[in-house]
Amino acid sequence: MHSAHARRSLRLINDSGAISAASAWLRTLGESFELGSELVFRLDLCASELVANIVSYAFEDEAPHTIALDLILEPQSVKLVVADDGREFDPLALPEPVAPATLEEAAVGGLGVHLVRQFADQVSYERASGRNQVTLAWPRPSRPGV
Amino acid sequence: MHSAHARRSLRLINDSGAISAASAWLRTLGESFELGSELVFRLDLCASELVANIVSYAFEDEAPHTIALDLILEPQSVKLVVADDGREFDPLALPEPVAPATLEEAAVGGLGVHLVRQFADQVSYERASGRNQVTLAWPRPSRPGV
Amino acid sequence: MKMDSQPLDGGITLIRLDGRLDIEGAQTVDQPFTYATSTHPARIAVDLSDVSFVASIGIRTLLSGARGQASRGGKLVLFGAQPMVRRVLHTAGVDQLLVLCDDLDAARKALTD
Amino acid sequence: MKMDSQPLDGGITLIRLDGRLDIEGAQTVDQPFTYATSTHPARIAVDLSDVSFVASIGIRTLLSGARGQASRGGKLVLFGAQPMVRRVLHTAGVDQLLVLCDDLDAARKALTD
Ligand SMILES: Nc1ncnc2c1ncn2[C@@H]1O[C@H](COP(=O)(O)OP(=O)(O)O)[C@@H](O)[C@H]1O
Ligand SMILES: Nc1ncnc2c1ncn2[C@@H]1O[C@H](COP(=O)(O)OP(=O)(O)O)[C@@H](O)[C@H]1O
Repeated sequence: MHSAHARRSLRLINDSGAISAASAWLRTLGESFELGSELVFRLDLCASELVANIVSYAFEDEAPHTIALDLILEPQSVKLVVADDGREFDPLALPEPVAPATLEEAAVGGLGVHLVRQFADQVSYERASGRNQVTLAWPRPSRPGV
Repeated sequence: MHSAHARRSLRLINDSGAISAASAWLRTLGESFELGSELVFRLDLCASELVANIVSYAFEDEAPHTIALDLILEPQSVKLVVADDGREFDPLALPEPVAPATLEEAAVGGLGVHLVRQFADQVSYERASGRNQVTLAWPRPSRPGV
Repeated sequence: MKMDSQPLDGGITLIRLDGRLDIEGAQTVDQPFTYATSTHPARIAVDLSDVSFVASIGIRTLLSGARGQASRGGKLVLFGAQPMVRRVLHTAGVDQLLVLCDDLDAARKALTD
Repeated sequence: MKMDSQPLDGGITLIRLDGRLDIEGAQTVDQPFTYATSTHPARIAVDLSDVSFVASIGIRTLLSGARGQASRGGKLVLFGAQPMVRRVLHTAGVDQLLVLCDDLDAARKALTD
């Protein structure tokens, strides 16, 4: 029913509610565009991690900042663009986390970016005009998923 | 599991994605706080109408503006506060819509605010420091709804 | 939001809506719904039983379909609305303008009266 | 996010998590989960079959429970994760640190070994 091309955007202010809102928004769109549960999970996970990081790390001041999410649907692909005007941060430049050997060492962090890189099919990063822009892409499921 | 008192907030920029995001965010919170399907419907409807109106009518300029949503859970009540810095607009001051007599006359508008007033248990409005603040309240369902 | 349409016996067309009639749902369904309801005279029963939410924008969609059909000389009725959806339709005065039936049987009757 | 806990025979405690282990879910469940997993030595099987989503913050919750229990001298294993949740746990290396079982039977075995 939905046309093959669509673009939906959301602008959130960087407070902790942004994480749940980004996630809920994507799940709703995933359902209406019938993207299938696996891709929706991936979108949800990647957006949750990226937005959580922007809220936690991108800004030093207390002023409100905008986090921009764009979901771009094309016949063959689904893209999610996450942008902010915080400090420069390229998630692709972060080294792979060292797998912890024991429970005691575990959870020292570095998991969020790793999950994004693993659960997105393609990740690209651009810094332009003082903004970070992370673009995630997946192939579009060819038929309604479960 | 959730404590009886909780507050969650979300700040959205006034573009059309804000409506779906506010709705999806409230439905997710409604589920995690087990507010029950009827109250979640009411929250969803009122927030959708108020945010849609803010996006459509509150601003003359094209600059981004913040729409603030706060969900406040207390043992006996659930409140939703919707605030914006757009033009002064008191939804309580709007006259009741005249029920259209025929299909042809129908849908001339005025339905959104009417629905908010009917589906919220209490509505109050305040204009302070250049901001509109609409507070909606309901009794909190005493046990998990369906 | 999904929509499908099928002919029933007695010259009645059944249109089923499935999902949320919110801004996203209304945008999705507006065009096919207008097409299905407003291009030729018909007797149309709209099944709302899988519609879990409706906002004013969704009411507009329903009313404009009904208006389009009325202008063709046919008739459109709604049936099966869930309790909260029904309450919204009632609060919006839709039940003064359109026939709201409990089920398909009642909708058939309303269309053949 | 919901959590409940019940004793099984063989001195095993079953903890069931239900919902999304996202920021909201982790916040909800952190305190009761820590309490249930970290206050006294036990053999704990955590049922993930009703967990539909997990993010890094939720993994932290699971790992800190397991760590708390290990420091008490007991053991905590996970079982029943849905495919995508399992994939997240695997990608995060959780399966290197904790036993991930298919079902309760396997979890029992892992706890009594
Ligand atoms: N948007 C961001 N801006 C600045 N720094 C970031 C951003 N996102 C992540 N980082 C940095 O990368 C590190 C790893 O992030 P992540 O993989 O999410 O794990 P964690 O948040 O648990 O440390 C963070 O600790 C932080 O220093
Ligand atoms: N936030 C707002 N700021 C300014 N005007 C508003 C606002 N919300 C509603 N209005 C005015 O009130 C009218 C009625 O709104 P509503 O009941 O939602 O119906 P509709 O949007 O269909 O006209 C609108 O047409 C608009 O003129």
